[in-house]
Amino acid sequence: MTIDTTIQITEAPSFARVLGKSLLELPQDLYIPPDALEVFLETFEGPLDLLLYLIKKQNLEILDISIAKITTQYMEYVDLMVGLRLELAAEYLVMAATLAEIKSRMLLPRPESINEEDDPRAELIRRLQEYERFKKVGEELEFMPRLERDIFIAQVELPELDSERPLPDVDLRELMLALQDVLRRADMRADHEVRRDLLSVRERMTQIIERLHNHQFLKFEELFTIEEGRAGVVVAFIAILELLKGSIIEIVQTEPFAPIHIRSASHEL
Amino acid sequence: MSFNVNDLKPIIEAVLMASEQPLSVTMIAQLLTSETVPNKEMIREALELLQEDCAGRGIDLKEVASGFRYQAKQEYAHWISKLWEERAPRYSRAFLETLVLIAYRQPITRAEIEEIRGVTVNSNIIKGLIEREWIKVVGQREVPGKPELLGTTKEFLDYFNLKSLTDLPALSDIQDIDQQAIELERQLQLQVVTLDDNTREFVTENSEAQ
Amino acid sequence: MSFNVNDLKPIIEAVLMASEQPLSVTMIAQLLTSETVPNKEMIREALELLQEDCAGRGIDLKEVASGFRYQAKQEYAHWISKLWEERAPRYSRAFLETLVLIAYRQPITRAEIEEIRGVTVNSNIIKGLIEREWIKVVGQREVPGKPELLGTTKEFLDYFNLKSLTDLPALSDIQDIDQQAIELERQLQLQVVTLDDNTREFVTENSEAQ
Repeated sequence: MTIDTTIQITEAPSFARVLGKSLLELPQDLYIPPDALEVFLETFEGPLDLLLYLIKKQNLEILDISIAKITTQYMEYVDLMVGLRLELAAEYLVMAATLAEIKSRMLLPRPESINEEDDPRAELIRRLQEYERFKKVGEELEFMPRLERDIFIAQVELPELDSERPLPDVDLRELMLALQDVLRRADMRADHEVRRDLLSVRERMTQIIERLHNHQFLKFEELFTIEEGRAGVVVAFIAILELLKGSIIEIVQTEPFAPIHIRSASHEL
Repeated sequence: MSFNVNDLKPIIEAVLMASEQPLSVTMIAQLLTSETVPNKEMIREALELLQEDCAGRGIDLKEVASGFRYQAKQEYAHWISKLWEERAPRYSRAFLETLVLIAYRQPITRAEIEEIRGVTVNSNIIKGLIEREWIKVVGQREVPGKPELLGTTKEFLDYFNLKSLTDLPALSDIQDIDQQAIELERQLQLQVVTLDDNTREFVTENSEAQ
Repeated sequence: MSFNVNDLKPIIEAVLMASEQPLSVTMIAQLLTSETVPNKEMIREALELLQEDCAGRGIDLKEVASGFRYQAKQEYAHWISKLWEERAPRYSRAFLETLVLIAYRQPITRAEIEEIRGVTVNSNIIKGLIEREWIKVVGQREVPGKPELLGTTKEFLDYFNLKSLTDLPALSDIQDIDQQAIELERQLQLQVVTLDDNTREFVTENSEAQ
C-alpha cells in the first residue's frame, strides 16, 4: 500500500521512467510491447491520467482532440488490459464509452451558435483539468520536506523528575484492532498465514525456552504434564518439534535407549 | 513569583526540548499556571526570542499546526539520516494524490475523490491514511447512504512541516475554456508550478467549496 | 570540503539533538567521514564550545558513559513533569501491532515481524516493549546472525488481565468478517483433538505457514 514502485512519469517530453530506466521507445505509436505492458499500466493512476498523457504525447490542442483517434487508441489499451486486470479495465472502458459518446454527439448536426455548455467536450476537458491540478500537487507533495526523511525532531534527555512519567494505557480492544489490521494486510500477502497458529503451542514454545535458560538440559519427559491430558501432551510435542525446526533447541541422546534430553541450540560448547 | 521574559525563555526551551509533541502557546501557558497567571503575550515574546537564538545553530524552533517544536535544520538532515538504519517510508502516487484531494477539497467523500481521480480509491489507501492519522472521518453527508466525510488532521500538517492548510502549494486556477485552449498547451509543456501569492486565493476558493 | 570548528558546531548540535542515543566522539567522527577526514580534536573542541553555549539556556550538553547528549536542566524538571499531566501518553499503531504479533506468534524474531507487517520495525518499539516489561528476549534462533527470539512476559498477561495466552481472543473472533477464518479455526480445533496419528501432517502444514 505504501510501498512505492518508484514509477513516475516525467514531463515534457513525456515518457515512462521505470526504476530509473527510461522506456523512451515505448509509446511512439501507442503500441505497447507486451513485456512492458504491466509496468506501463502501473505507471498510470487511471484513465484520466492516461488520457492526459496521450494528449500531451500527441501534442494536441485540447479543444481539437480527435475523438475518433483517442477512442481507437483507448480501445486498443482496453483490449490489452482485459487479460491483465479486469477491474482496472472497467474504468478505462467507461472513459472510452464517454469518448465514443462525445464523438457521436459531435457527428450530429449542431445548432448555429454553440456555447461551451453545449460542447460535449467541455465536460471531459473540465475533468481532465481538474484532475491535473491535483495530480500536480500530489507530485509536489512527494518533494515537500517531511518528518522522518527531511525533518528530524530535536529532543533531549529528561532530567530527574519529581513525578514518575505515566506509561500509556492500552486496552485489549485496542490491541485487537491492531491485530485485525495486521491480519488484513497479511491476508493480502499470500505467503503469510498468521491465523493458523495455535496460541497454546506458541505459549508452550516460550515456556520451554524459558525453562532451558535455567537448566542446561531438560529431560524430554519433563516437558510433558500428564495432568494436561492428551491435548496438553500434543501441544507440548508440537511445541518441541517447532522449536527443533526453528533451530532453537536440540535433542540429544548419548547412546541408544538412553534418556532423551533437550538443550538450547545456543549452548556453550 | 512572577516571570519576566528572560526567566521564561530557558523554561520554555527546556519544556519544548523535552516534549515529544509540539506545544501550543495555550499548552505552555497551562504548564506555567500554578506559578503565576500565564501571560500569553510574554510567552509569544519568549518564543520569538528563542527563534532568533537559533540563528547560526543546528536547530530551528518551528511552528507547525499543533504548536512549536525544535527540529534539526533541514540542511543537516543528510548527516542525521545516517544515524537511522531504517529508511523513511515511501508513499505511492495514488496514496499522495488521494491525500492531496482530501487536503484541498475537505470535507470530501470517497465517491467524490473517485469522481475527480476517475478511478476507484483502494480502501487500503484510506485505511493507511487513517492509520497514519493524516486523515479522519469528520462527519457524514446527509444524503442516502450517509457517506463519510474525510478531512485532514493536525498530524498531517505537522508531518509535512506546515502550520496550516494555506501553506500547501496553490492549485493552479481553472481558467475558462477559451483562454484555456491557448494556455493549456504551454502549461502542459512547462509544468509551471505557481507557488506565489495565490495561496490566499486558494484558501478563499477552498473555503467556499466547503 | 574541510570543516573548521564553526562549521562543525551546528552539525554536531543537530546530530546530537536528533539522536536518540548519546553519541561518542568516535561515532560523530564516523558520521562525518564521507565529507572529510574527521579530526577528533576538532570535534572535541566543537563539543566544548557547544557546552559553553548552554549557559543561561534550558538545556545542558552532558558527557555520559557512552558519549554526549543534550539534557534538560535539572532546575526545570518541575515544569517538564507537568507535561504528562497535560497530555495522556499513547502508543503508536506500529507499537501495538508489534506487540500483538509477538503475543500471537511468539517466539518470533524481529525479521519475522517485519515480514508480516511488510515494514521495518523501529528499534525503539522493541526497546519500549522491553522497558515496559511486556516482552523479553527468550532465546535466539541458531541461524546465521543468531537473531533474538521475542516472547511476551507474565507482566504482559497481568496487565491485560489474562491468565494465559490462550485467553487472548481467538483469531477467528477477530476476523469475524472473514468466514473462511472461522472455518479454518474450527478445523484446526478438530485437528488438535484428532491429532494422534497425523501429528506429523499437521506440523508440516503448520510450519509451512511460517
